[in-house]
Amino acid sequence: MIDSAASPAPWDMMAVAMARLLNSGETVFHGVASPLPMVATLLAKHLHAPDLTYLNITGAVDAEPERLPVSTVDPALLHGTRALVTLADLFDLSARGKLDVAFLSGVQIDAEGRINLSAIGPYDHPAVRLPGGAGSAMLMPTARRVILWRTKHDRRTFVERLDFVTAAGNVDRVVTPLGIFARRGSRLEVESMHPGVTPAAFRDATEFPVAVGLDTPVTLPPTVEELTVLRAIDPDGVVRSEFA
Amino acid sequence: MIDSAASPAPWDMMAVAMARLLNSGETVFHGVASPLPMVATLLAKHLHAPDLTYLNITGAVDAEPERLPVSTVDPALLHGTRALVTLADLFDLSARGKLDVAFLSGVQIDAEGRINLSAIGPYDHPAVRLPGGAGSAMLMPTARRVILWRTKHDRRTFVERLDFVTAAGNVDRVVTPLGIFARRGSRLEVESMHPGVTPAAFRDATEFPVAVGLDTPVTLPPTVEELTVLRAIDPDGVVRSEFA
Amino acid sequence: MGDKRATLAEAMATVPDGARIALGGNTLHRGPGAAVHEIVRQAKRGLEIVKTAGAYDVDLLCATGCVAVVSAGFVGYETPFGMAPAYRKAVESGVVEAREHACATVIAGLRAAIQGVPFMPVAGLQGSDLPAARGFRAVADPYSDAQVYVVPALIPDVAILHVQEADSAGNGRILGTRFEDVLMAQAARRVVLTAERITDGAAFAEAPESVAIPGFLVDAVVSAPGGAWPFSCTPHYGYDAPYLASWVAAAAEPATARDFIASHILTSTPVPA
Amino acid sequence: MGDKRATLAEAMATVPDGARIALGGNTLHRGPGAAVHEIVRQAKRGLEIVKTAGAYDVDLLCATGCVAVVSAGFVGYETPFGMAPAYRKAVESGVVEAREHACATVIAGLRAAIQGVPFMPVAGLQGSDLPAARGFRAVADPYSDAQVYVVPALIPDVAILHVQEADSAGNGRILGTRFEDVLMAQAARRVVLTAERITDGAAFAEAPESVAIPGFLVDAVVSAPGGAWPFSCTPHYGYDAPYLASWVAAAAEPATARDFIASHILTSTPVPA
Repeated sequence: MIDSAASPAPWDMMAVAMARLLNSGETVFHGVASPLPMVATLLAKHLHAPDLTYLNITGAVDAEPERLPVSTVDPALLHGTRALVTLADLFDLSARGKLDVAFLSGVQIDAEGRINLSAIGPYDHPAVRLPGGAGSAMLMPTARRVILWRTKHDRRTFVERLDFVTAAGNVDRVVTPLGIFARRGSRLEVESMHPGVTPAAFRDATEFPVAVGLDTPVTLPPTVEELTVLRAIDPDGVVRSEFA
Repeated sequence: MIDSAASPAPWDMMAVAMARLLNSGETVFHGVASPLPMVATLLAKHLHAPDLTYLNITGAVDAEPERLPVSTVDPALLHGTRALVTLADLFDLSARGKLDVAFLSGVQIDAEGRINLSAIGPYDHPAVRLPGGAGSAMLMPTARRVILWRTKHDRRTFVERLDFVTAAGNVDRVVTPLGIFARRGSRLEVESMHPGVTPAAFRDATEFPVAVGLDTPVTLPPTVEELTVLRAIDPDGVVRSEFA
Repeated sequence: MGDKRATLAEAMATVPDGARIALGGNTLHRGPGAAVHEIVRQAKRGLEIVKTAGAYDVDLLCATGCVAVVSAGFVGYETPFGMAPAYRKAVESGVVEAREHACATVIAGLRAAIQGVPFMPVAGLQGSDLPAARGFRAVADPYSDAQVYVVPALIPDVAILHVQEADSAGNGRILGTRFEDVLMAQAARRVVLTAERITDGAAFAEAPESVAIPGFLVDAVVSAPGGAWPFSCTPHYGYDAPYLASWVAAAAEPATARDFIASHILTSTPVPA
Repeated sequence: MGDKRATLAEAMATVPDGARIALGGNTLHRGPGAAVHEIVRQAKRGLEIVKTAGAYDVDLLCATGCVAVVSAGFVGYETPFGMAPAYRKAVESGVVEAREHACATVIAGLRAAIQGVPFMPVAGLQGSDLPAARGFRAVADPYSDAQVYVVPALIPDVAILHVQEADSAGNGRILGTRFEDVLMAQAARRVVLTAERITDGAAFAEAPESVAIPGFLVDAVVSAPGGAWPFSCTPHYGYDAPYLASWVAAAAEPATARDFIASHILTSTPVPA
């Protein structure tokens, strides 16, 4: 669905697109199972957001990892931190309105940007018991901006109706391999499609109705500078791990 | 009121009497302005209660101070501690029923062992604004045993009616320069009078009615061993500081 | 303080069937692996597991029929190994109850337990189906009438935590992230520490802020070198990726899971490769 | 992180009249003495002081007319110097409101602020006249109908804390007891640190658990050698007993208090003897 000749690798495009959404001075948090947010946050900090505060579930503050782990709870993420906070401290930070950005994901995402990480099928007798929402039910309503990312963009992910609403709240953007949604009012609208993605392909991959056409903006491809810094931060290509 | 020829110094008698009320295995806490509890707890730990856990407002656990401070919040009380907890942790310990003994005092104490540390006279227009109850309102109902001590035993301290109830709760004993009250049911009764104290003197110093007579037990004076260990723990006589 | 040292078998023998156990660590890191294996060998039944984010511990105890309830915010092996197959099967077949939490509501329930109060208010949860599914109630703030969700106290019977160093009195030093271990140690009725090494603890007095778990909260301390395995235990070892990969593959089917457990856990005490 | 260094005058100039200020330390120990003296020199008015147990800080700010409300569990110099004369007079004459707390309710109010909830349940208080005097309400536990007292959130506008070492990003290391400083730093809208010394903080990464205050919570950090004086600041100095004794003697009468303040505080920045 992506013409790779004409387009960047989806992991590079997503990491760069997510990094561009972060601003210097913001406090940014990611939790478990979040390689793309980890890479994107470090990328933003090395590019345009040097005063971004990088927080993660390890309790590190602005750590400078020597190597990037695939588990985003890994002690490798503690390297260089000058303080150790707790996960409870980070939830509290969001609860009192001082967390600017939380990265979250969803196995199902609906047109309002609500997410399901709990179960496929009836909640009490699930066809698939999912891992659970981790911090999302508390973070989505309290973080100032929630950025959702999902490496699958298909009709089973972007659905008309969630089987269960694990969390809902302050969604700002949703980044996928096909493009970027922005929330306008209560609904997600397509802000841009990534290079090489056709309106038909985007529509066909999204169960809820989306307005895309030839006038839909195309995401700026990763620049040479962005890719150079990305490779320097992530020489082992951990950014690809969510696509395995 | 105490015949000193026939009797021990009140600070020694009180420290020893308070130490005897502590048992090995118990968790024991004192807060600010508590030299006698500090000395008594260390004395008990060196005598009959080696497995007593000594907790105080500094957050030290079983510290072994090289010198005893007059301020019982002093960093000297941290010496040798292997862990540092917080005052919040210690209140929580009591709140969930795991603090065995809390030492507290009162400027006024009534026949039910309730205390006033807030104000003399009308609360909103006090004749004397007192320092306040510190942890007492929370600790008295939650600690398993509360031991009150007061170095003044007179009719203005042991009163019929408190001007304000700062705290009430699980009082077990009250130790004074004249003797020891034990709570039976809801009221304080005289358990023993210190050596040299007459029933008349005890009655005259207590505004609320007390049953004392020639058959009232006499507190066992400090033993040579108790005084020897006390002097070793407290060579500078901090135990006297509350009587200045 | 008394000497609280015990063998792993002795310490786990004090965990009754049906106990609510809080397990330290998070996902692939510093979980009490050796203690979990001993629980399997002792064939506990009807346990409730409390954890914000579990993985091998929850998955294995589901595969071995030790668990009735899992109270957690997340159960999975993150990106390296994905979903927890035995946990999934146990919940999907109705053998295990997934008492789903937001990680923050696990923390709120532990905080209520720690503070000796019946409930803890928690921000967020608006718009989620979780409060209805879990029966989390909202109460009115008596000072503003604002509605706020409150989570009931979550009191573990036993907290089982693996630390890098402990003394015989149970003072436990944790290097790196403490996760919810300190909250669990305060909230639980009993606390069992397993430790990479038990020392005289003399160095603790030089840096008491490095001692996460004060001994007076601890009931038993077990010498367990490699005791987090197959979880990571920084700086001593990382998680055992080949072992976890082979377990996750085996866990998909009861027969292969049974064989794996028989050969790797029941017949021996696993140690780091 | 940016460079947050400021002069003491600059940092205190950001504290408006009428602000609710949380002061670190406890009784005679690690209070922000230099910052309190600067507040006196800048003649703030109508402040509310939040602290579990205050002494010279509360007493001096009452003597100088800076304070309207004191929200504390204890105000006094403990056994060494007894009651706080200026605080007593200010409250007894109705100039200052003693908003009395149990120390635990100060902590509960700060916890509510930290956790972004309007109130915090607290154990105890039964049988005390404080809830009635302070308007602390009880609510019914929705899970058991048990009644529990709840304390409203206590959100300081500014927390002013003295630490032994900080870096220019505001990471603050506290040696010894942390008192309520960490809670205050989390609960407050703004945080000002004064530090015995400002270093490059390179050593912090070796022992991050020794850093009590993470820099991202801090708005300004001030180099203030001797900045706790006349409070103690372990291991650098103890409290200044002769100075405090002379202050307490002077504080009993407005005239002598005024002279003392004029000669010791307004005309100079006191430093450790």
